[in-house]
Amino acid sequence: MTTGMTPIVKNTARLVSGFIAIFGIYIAMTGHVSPGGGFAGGVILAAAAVLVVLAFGRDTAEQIITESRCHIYDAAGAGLFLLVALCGYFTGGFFVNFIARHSVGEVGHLASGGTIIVSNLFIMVKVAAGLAGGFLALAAFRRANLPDGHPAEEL
Amino acid sequence: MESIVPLLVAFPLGMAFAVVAMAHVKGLKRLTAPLAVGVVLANLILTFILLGAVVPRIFVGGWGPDPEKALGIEMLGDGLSKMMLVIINLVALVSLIFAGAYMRRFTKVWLFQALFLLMTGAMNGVVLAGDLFNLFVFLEVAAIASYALVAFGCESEELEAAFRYLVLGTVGSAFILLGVTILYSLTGQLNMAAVAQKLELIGTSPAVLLAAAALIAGLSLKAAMVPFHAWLPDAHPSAPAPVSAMLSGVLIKASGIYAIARLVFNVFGPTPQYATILIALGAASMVLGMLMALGQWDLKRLLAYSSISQAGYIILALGVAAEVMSRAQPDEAVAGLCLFGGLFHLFNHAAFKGLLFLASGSIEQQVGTRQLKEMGGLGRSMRVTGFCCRIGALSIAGVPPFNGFFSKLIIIIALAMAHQYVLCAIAAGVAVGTLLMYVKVQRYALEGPASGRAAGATEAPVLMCVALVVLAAVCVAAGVAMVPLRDHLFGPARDVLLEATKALSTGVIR
Amino acid sequence: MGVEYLVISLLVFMLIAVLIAVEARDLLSSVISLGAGGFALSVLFLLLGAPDLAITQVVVEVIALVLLIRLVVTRRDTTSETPRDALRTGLVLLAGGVLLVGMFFAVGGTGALGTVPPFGEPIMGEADLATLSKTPGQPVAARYLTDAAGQTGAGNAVMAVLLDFRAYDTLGEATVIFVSILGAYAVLRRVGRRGHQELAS
Amino acid sequence: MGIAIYVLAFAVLVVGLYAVVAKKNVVKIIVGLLVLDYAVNLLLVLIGYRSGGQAPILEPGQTSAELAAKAVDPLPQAMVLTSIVIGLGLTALMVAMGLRLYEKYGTFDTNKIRSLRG
Repeated sequence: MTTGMTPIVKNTARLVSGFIAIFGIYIAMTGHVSPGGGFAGGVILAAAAVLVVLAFGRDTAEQIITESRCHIYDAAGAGLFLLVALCGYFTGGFFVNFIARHSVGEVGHLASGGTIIVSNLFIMVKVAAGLAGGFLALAAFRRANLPDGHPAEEL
Repeated sequence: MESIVPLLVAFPLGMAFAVVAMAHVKGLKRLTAPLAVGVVLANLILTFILLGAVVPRIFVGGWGPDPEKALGIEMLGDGLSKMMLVIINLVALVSLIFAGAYMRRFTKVWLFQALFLLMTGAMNGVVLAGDLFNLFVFLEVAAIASYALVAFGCESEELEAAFRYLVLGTVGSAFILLGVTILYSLTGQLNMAAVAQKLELIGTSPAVLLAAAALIAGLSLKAAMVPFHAWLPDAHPSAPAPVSAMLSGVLIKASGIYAIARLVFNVFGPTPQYATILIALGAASMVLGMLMALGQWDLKRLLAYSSISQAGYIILALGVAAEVMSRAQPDEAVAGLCLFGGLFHLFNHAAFKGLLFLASGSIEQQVGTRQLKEMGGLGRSMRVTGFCCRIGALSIAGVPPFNGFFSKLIIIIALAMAHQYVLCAIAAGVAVGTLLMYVKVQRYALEGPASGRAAGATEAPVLMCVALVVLAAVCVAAGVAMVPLRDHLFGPARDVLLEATKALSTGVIR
Repeated sequence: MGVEYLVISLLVFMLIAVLIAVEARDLLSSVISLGAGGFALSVLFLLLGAPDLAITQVVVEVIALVLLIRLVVTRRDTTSETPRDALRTGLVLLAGGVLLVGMFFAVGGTGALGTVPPFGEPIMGEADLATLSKTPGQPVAARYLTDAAGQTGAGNAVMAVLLDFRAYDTLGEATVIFVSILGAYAVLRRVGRRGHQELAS
Repeated sequence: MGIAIYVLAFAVLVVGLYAVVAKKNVVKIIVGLLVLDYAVNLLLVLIGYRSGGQAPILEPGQTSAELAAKAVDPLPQAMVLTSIVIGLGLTALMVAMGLRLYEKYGTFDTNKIRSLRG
């Protein structure tokens, strides 16, 4: 139905979206040593997906980002985050940071903070998939019966 | 034993994630409904295991309770929380069984199951929270799930009701967060026990009162106390019947009344100011809810207004208990009786209002209408549903020997013993009004000639009848087994409230 | 003290932006003004020592704006406003706001203890850093700062709080996003429930 | 000076409340709820601010004790992060509801929406 925007926009989006996605992953991965974190990273990743959907149109974008895939990644991210929390049961209780109890690592380096980096990545997957899927669902929504002959909207 | 407590929240949430993933895998899709029922059943069993145990203070993540590490979020496993857990998981289980047959009319039922599990898990989280901000977070999860569930039918009426519910609910949440903010800036703590200890030093300064006012206003919006009730008469009837049963039976209690009781008694401490606010809210809700319900001809709207009125009873009992406890010479026996009456009524209302909403759902499905005037003779054509509906109506109307009679009697006696004769008269008058209201339901729905659509009505599917029978049995059993229930379920809960601000910090160092 | 003036001017900008957002006749300009307010908020977060929040607020604002524009674009506004009612409500709310601020600043209880601490001197500052882990009842935030690096290994104290000390809250937070996206799916279903006749057939 | 900052934050809160209570337009109500959200988040950060404070992130070579003496309060920031995310989720749900309401009623006017219902 929608074919997306002009070639200029498409090419720019093709170039930029990858960088945005990498930036999102970077923000999520370094959350424990610098500002950022899983939520910000996830939202940035979702913004990359939104850019692709807007530039190429929903139908083209759905070849990569489908709603059902988003659902599965959304649930998997949330479930894995919970799994990290449940793993704490082996070393004392719910949400025990079992790696940091063993060794906190060198503060300021990437390998520090125990489960924080893992949790951040899972949250990133969850938030990115959730928001991208939610945006797709909203973009897919079109009015069935237009009140007084509005033109069908384009997005 | 304390290691089960976090599971009560984590398990339903995790399984809700699993339900969503399963819905996209071929072959697993039909397993979501049994899974959801199994999860809630497991939760109920865990709750009963917990009921017999003494739970020490639990800190998530191992950050506590010794003062060297006391940094984490506390979870409460005391009598009050256990009582609420029993109510939540019992009604949730019955509603889910009922939904197995009822939700066939709806599309994408797995969404319903996932949202329902998330709401149940979040409500467990609310009643287990021992930390102000954690309480807010789980209130939000439960509230957002309930907005979506109210709109689940996706028709105009549902959407409009859900939108109004969402707007008022979000304003309530903003006020709750504002209250938490002010309390944090005053005390530097979020842990309820630590905040309570700090507040005892501070007393009631204007800033504390502002925080309390913001919290009570926000939570009253969630509990639909008059004058914050505008959303409830639209939202509860619009939802699918199992969701209405959950909202009226449990959600307004877990995220409204329970949270008010916990904060007023255990964090702020019962003082005359808070007692007056609670009494005013409770009395207004009782009277106005009853008056508006009397004029309704739509069965589900009548039940919704009646929920406001019955919730008013509970808040009134809590308010009078707070007033008695704030006197110069507090009379523990009278306050205890008030609290017992209020908590017993909370349990009873969950049982019979859940039952009545589910019964109204099966009537609506079989007859095709919610208008009382278009029904009639259902006691004959739908025997099981009619019989259970009659038990529910008799219970809520306060006819002996059902449970509603005892809880209302206890509240009225306790009000008299507290020398609150005006309130006592109001409570008795509202009880009479409630009786009239349910005589009307009996007269028009169950008795009389079957006219129009009601003539062809047949009995509801087996699963729906099973759910109704279970709740009807609970109603009868709670009336008969009042004394053992008091000793094992309501007694510990009452003691938590009676201990006021000392309750949360017993055995604590921080 | 330069920060405070910057904060005040940004707050004034934000107030004007949200006022335009609330009062604009055109829905699209209303939504865009709201976005301006949101970006002012993220700069405020940056000034107030909260870079994590600034990043999150910016990206969240972008997504929220896209969603809101999706809502208003091509949809006509046909609202009938009654200015007099709005004025009355506004006056009542203004009185309420004055009461709110009054109680917020009122001095009472046992002296300074019951009063909200003034701007720039958070309750955390009362903590005695030397005796922090031994004396109970001190503001818990100071412990988060001193213990974050040593106990969890995270240099960013906010992340240490969010994903270790108070990770249980974050589970709730992740669940909120999950619930609301599921809710949006549920609301956007083309057909929610079927009528009685369709069920019978 | 500090008082002016708090008063302005409360003013934003009142503007949000005003939009929710007085406006009769679905979009304006959503805008009002988001403004309310901004105001509460801002208040939370304001109560944790320390004059001349540093962000609660350990700089290279800094010890934890030095950080604790200088940094702003990290706990309200963690709370606001949660609150922002809740706000985003609510926005998605509200936009979905707004789209459906417009589809069903052909208007954003809550007065007309109410009078149209059967």
